[in-house]
Amino acid sequence: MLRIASTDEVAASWLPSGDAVTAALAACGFSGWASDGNGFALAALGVMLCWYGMGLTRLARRRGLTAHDIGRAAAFFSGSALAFAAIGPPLAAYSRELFSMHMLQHMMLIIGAAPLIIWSRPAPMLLRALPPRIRTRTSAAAKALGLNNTASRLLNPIFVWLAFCAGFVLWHAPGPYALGMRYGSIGLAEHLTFFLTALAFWAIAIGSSGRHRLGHGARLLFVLTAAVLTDLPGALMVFAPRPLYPEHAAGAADWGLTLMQDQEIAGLVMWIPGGLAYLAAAAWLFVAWLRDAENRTILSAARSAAPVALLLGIAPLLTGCNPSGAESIPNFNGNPVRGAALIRTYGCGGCHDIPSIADAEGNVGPPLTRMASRIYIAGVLRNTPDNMSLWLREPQRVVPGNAMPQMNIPAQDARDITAYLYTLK
Amino acid sequence: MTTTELDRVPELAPRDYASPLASKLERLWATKPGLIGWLASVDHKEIGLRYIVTAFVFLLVGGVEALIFRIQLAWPNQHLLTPSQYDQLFSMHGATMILWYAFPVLTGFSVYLQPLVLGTRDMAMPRLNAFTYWVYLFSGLYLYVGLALGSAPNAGWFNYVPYASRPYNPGLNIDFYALANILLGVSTTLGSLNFVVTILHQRAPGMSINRMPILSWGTLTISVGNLFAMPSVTLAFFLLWLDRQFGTHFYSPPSGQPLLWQHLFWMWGHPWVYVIVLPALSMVSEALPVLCRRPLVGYTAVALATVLTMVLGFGVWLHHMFATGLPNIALAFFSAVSLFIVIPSAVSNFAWLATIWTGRPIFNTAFLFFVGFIIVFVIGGVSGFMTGSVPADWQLTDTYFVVAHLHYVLIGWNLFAVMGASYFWFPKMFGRMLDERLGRWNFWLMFIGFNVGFFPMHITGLLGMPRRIYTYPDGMGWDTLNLIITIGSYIMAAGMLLFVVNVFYGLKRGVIAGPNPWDAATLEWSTPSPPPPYNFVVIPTLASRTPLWEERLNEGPYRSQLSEGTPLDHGKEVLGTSSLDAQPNVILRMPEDSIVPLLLALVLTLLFAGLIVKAWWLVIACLAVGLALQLAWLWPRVELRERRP
Amino acid sequence: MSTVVAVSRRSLPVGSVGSHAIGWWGMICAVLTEGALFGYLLFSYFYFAVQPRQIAFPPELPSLWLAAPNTVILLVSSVAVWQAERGARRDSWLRQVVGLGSGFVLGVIFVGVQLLEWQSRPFGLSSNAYGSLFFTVTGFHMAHVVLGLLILLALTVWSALGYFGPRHSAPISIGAIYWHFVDAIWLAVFFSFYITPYLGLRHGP
Amino acid sequence: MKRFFLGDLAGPRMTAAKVGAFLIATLNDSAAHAAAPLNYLTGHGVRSRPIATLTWALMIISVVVVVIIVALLLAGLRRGHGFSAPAPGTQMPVARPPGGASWIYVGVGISTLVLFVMTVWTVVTLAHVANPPRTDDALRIEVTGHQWWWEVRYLSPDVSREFITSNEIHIPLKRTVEVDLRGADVIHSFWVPALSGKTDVIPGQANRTWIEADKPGVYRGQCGEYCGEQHAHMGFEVIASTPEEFEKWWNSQLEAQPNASSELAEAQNTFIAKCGICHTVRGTRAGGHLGPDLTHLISRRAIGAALLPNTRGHRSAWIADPQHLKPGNYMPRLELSGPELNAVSTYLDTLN
Repeated sequence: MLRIASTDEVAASWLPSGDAVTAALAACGFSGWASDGNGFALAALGVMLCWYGMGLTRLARRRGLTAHDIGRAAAFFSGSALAFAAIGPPLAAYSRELFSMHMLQHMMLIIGAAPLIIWSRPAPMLLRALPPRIRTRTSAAAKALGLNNTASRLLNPIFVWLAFCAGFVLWHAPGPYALGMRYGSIGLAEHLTFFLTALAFWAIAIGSSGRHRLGHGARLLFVLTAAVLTDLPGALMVFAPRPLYPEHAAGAADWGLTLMQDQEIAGLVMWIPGGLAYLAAAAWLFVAWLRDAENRTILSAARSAAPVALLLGIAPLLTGCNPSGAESIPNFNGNPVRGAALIRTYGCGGCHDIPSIADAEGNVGPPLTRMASRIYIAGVLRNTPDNMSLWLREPQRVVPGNAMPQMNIPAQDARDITAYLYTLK
Repeated sequence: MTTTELDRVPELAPRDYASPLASKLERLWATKPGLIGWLASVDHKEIGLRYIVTAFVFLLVGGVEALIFRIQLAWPNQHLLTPSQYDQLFSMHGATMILWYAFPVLTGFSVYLQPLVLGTRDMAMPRLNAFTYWVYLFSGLYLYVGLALGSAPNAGWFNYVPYASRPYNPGLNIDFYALANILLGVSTTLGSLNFVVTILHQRAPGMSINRMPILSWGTLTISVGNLFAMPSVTLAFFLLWLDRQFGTHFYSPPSGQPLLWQHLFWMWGHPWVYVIVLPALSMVSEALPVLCRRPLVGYTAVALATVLTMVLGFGVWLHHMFATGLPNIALAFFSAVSLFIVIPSAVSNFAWLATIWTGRPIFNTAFLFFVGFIIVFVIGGVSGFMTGSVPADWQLTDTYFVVAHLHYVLIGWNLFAVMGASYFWFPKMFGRMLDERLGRWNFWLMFIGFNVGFFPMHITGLLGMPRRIYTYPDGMGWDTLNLIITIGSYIMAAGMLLFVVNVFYGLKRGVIAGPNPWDAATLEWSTPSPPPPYNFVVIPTLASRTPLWEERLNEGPYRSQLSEGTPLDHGKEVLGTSSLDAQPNVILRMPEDSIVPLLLALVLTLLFAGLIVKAWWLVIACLAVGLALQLAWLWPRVELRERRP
Repeated sequence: MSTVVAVSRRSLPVGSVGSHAIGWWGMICAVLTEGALFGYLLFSYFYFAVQPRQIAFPPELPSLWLAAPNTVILLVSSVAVWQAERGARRDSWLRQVVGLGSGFVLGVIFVGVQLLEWQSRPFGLSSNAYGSLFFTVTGFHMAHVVLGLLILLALTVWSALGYFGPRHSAPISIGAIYWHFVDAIWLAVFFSFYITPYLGLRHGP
Repeated sequence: MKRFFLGDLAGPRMTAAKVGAFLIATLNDSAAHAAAPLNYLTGHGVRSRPIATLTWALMIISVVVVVIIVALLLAGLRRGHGFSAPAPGTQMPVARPPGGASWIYVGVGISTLVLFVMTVWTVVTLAHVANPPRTDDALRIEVTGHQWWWEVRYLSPDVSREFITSNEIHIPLKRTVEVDLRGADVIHSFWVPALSGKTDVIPGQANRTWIEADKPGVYRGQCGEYCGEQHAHMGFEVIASTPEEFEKWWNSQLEAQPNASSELAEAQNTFIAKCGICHTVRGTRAGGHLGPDLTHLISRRAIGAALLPNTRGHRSAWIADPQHLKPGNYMPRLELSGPELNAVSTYLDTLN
């Protein structure tokens, strides 16, 4: 019963008012989606993809791509592909006919595209696509306008949780849903709500930034409670013995389904795969929770270890990192073991590639391999332990406007990190 | 000590259970002598033991109920019991075992052990702890008053409407069940709340979340689960009571929805299945490695499996309702999910196997029980897997196959683990060992009796014997099997009796255990047996999951500090720590013993008595007295640093 | 080769302080479980709402005439209690007492209006399924409001007695969590009973 | 797979060895059903057969899993480097030997694979049995569950061909029978193990199931959901016969009872006076609807919802004291005098 609108039909529907992109796509045989405004969303997505691609090429040209970069890029591209598949043809057309397809569309956006895109951490790559001068100006302008601040304020977990759940529940009420079906612009708003709130939701659940960074335990609760609430409409669709969304009567019949079957499938699509996605996120968060605790306790043990070691020597045996050959730097008081743990806590690995630190594969800043053997820090300071500590604590004072954030690292922490970095010969 | 002291740097003292410091703590923490002192005690060890003893009494009572109706079922066409008596007995048996034994016994172990394994001196809310115990006890008595009056529940433990609604069940039977359940729900919820706070807020310094014993993961997981699940059943019973007594229209057709009951009940009921097994599994995960002389294999995997089982448990309640006429498409999805819930259990199972394989086991009674446990765990698991498949379940459900399955899960997963745990922790609780020879008899009688008694139920089930029938005709192919089942149940009962004998023997004559008879790894074994009222003379600081094995395992650069710590002797004090890293962040003042919890529990029970006889004046009086007691309980106290001095 | 970890020697507060107070944690847990209770109540409501037999559900849309202003009243009372909490932290006796007191008064007004709303309904608890649902769910909420009011009353009295200050504001924070929770739940109840009928969850064939 | 049949399990001669043997015994399925009429390990219809196959598959996998795990466990115990219980407090060596984690990976991996296969099998079976294969020529009946008996209404496009019977369902061979389930009071569950699994009978909810027999015979059915004191005695029988025989039966059931001949008039009056309030006999003034329709009582095989064989002695015993035979059921003890009892019995004998 598959029904794909013919090119002629589509052309007839959009040509009088269509723009170039939609026209081009429609010419390739894509159907119905153009008329409901999704064309603009698709176009925006396309622009985003190109932009990201430029950043990636630039990076590839500068230093080649690591497996890590490729993984992140793959996440970004597959996330975008999912988003494209969700709102583009042929699903867009099907989703006008079948309620279950419409729900599939929602799920692809909310638990497919959004978490993948968040996981890929696109911001650095998008920034990299800009020419360096524009990049600095953009960030300066953003800073001046307080954009970062506003953005991170908006990422308040309670607010995001409410917006995500409320958006989800509201659009699945029969009334608003019918409106979305009737008017293209409202339909677009529906999808935008889902996608944007989902981005914010996943940014908090699995992302790494934001002012209100939650602990993993809180994130677990954040994800699981939202899962329960967003499963509710699905459950009701399954349990309802009457059709709640009569808009799809004709469409379902075309596909050989009853309205009820269509609704049940829709509910189950929301309930089961949706629930499993949240469950997977919860499992990941749980493991991260324990790993995080492990790092932090090593750190605090190091911080508070008895000054007099009962047995001589400190075995620098840390799971996941092994600063072999750690030697004390003459006249410099820093603990490399603690430093390694600190590097994880401060999240240096988000931007730098640091040997022997799990997950430190960032490609925003320079890789820190063989740091002990380098001549300069940031291209301006001689590479000495004291300068390194200074740079770590006050990067913006040393090179104003550079990309390394001021993290207010206490002096001793900076010395310990330095001590670790100097084990990298 | 001055009353204005608001901040303090904790002192340091050596660990010495014979020092003046110890006697000072003893004075501060000990339960006062005399009956009133005993009734007012808020010591978690005291309360934990009361929980365990009470739960075992309910186990014996529930067991006797089963033994009675097993005689009725041993042969076809028996008339020992009338249908009405049979219905009350099997309903009471189910309710007693699932609600008044299986969970409370685990609560008892948790109440006793959690503060000890966490390295603190009491539960976070000691008075609440006492209160939850009393409410649990009274709710059980309340239910049994119903039995004494001939009005015991008679609609099975899951009490389906409309049979449980008034037109078909006009007596007070169901009202007793409903109200007793609500009362028990109060106890369970508050108890869970207490565990969550204790585990998240009172771990010994350094016991970060990743170093928590699996035992605590079990309790924490099910306590959080309870917080979310309990309201469902409490509400279900409350609405039923409204339907029965005030003519509301929730469950009875035409405008009521009979299936709403099943949804609400199983939304709780399925998580509950995990609630009454996960702590038992975590006791095995805790004790088995000690007896295998190695740390548990796959700590993170087992902890994750525990949590995921609980979470998944909330999503699969529909598999109790496969035959209710749900849409076929939904059945396919839920069948898949129900089958896959096996995976987390498989994780634990293989972790235990690996622990045994790579360890050097000690063959004692506790170990035997754990081995028996693993065997029945697998049998109970695979029969669950069979019922997860929808078409098969259409045949299997509500037959004796399901009865076999649920007994393998509840007795197997719960009772065998509890028995093993009893042998394992009895020396800690009483300072004496249980007898090994009696123990082996105990194990073999129970293990053989259990399998002889319950395995044939799978077969009678496959031969079509429906559950909950008070008798059956001959010629159905069930006769011999039922006789075997009855014999098995009596063998198992004999084994249980031997355990009781062993406990009394152990209390009087058992070998003196010493602080750490099993050479175990965790904190509870670092204090004397039985532990003093204050648990730890100084609060330990941890650097690993296995503080007492660190030197021998030689892992990681840091060692726990057990020989020196803060004594916290300025009154009844414990250390509050941060929930993730267990960094000390507050010194908490603990309340003194108090009779108020008992009084409040009595008032609450009286209120429920008022509800069942509809004596509104009594209800209102109880509410007023209860509120006054609450106010007294919660009045901000200077000595707890809750208000300005 | 190993080191024994040191016992922390930081200076620690004694007694209940802010989120370190046992009661604070207890209240968070209580709120979670009570939230779940209302979750199940509202699930029951929606379970009925999607059934085909609509005899039980009133054909007309619910009137917002009393409920909407009442919602605002409850929200304002939350703000008042929040102010009291801030007052306690800043050691302002007046703000504490006035905040808690006005929260209490607004709560009482809410109860009064809610009683009027109940009276305006043409059906009762046992007339039909909708009546059972409506009065049970709003009744459950009402019970929580009344409990919240008792808490606010006790807190007002204790504040007036000068028990609390910056170091001793835990009971106020704990009570405030409960009151905010009661308000949040009302929003959910209000949304379910008063708003969703406007969103199409009403009539069935 | 479907050739796994049941052994003779009846009677007290059966020993534990036979219990084991039954799992692999292969006799013939009619013997199995004679021995255990409610067993569902052999299917007798289009619907129950794939389910029986699936159940066997699940069971075999389960047994294999248990055997493997127990073998692994015992092998682990027998590796011979354990301690026997030492004195309390003895320090014993501890170690963290490597290699444990792979157990979890391998074990869980294999389990997942098995689960996946069985999930697919389940879903395929479900798709096969959930809905009836042919619906155009299906026979439709409506079954109402009462405490504690079954009312059966045969539906037909021709309303004059509809009639009501109870506790006995006749079906034609090799024809799909759609069963509409109605609940009169509490929840029951419609279950004919040899033909299909359970479907609950829920008041206020229209559930539907279907059965199809491909061998003639009598298949026992039973209420599958606890429904009160006489849940144990809420059986019924499904009788599958050739289409011709079925048609004949239907026609005979349609006939109303003629008014009694003069010598039976007294008996009939007694029946109408004592029983007519609750029971119907079409063609007479007995028109009650609380109990089963008795129009063709004598044609049925059993009375009291498959409780007793339908003989004159049993009928009389039942009428004399239904509360003794089925305590708690809704038929009151009528305190009939001897002659009255005889009269009613005599009248019932004519209901053929």
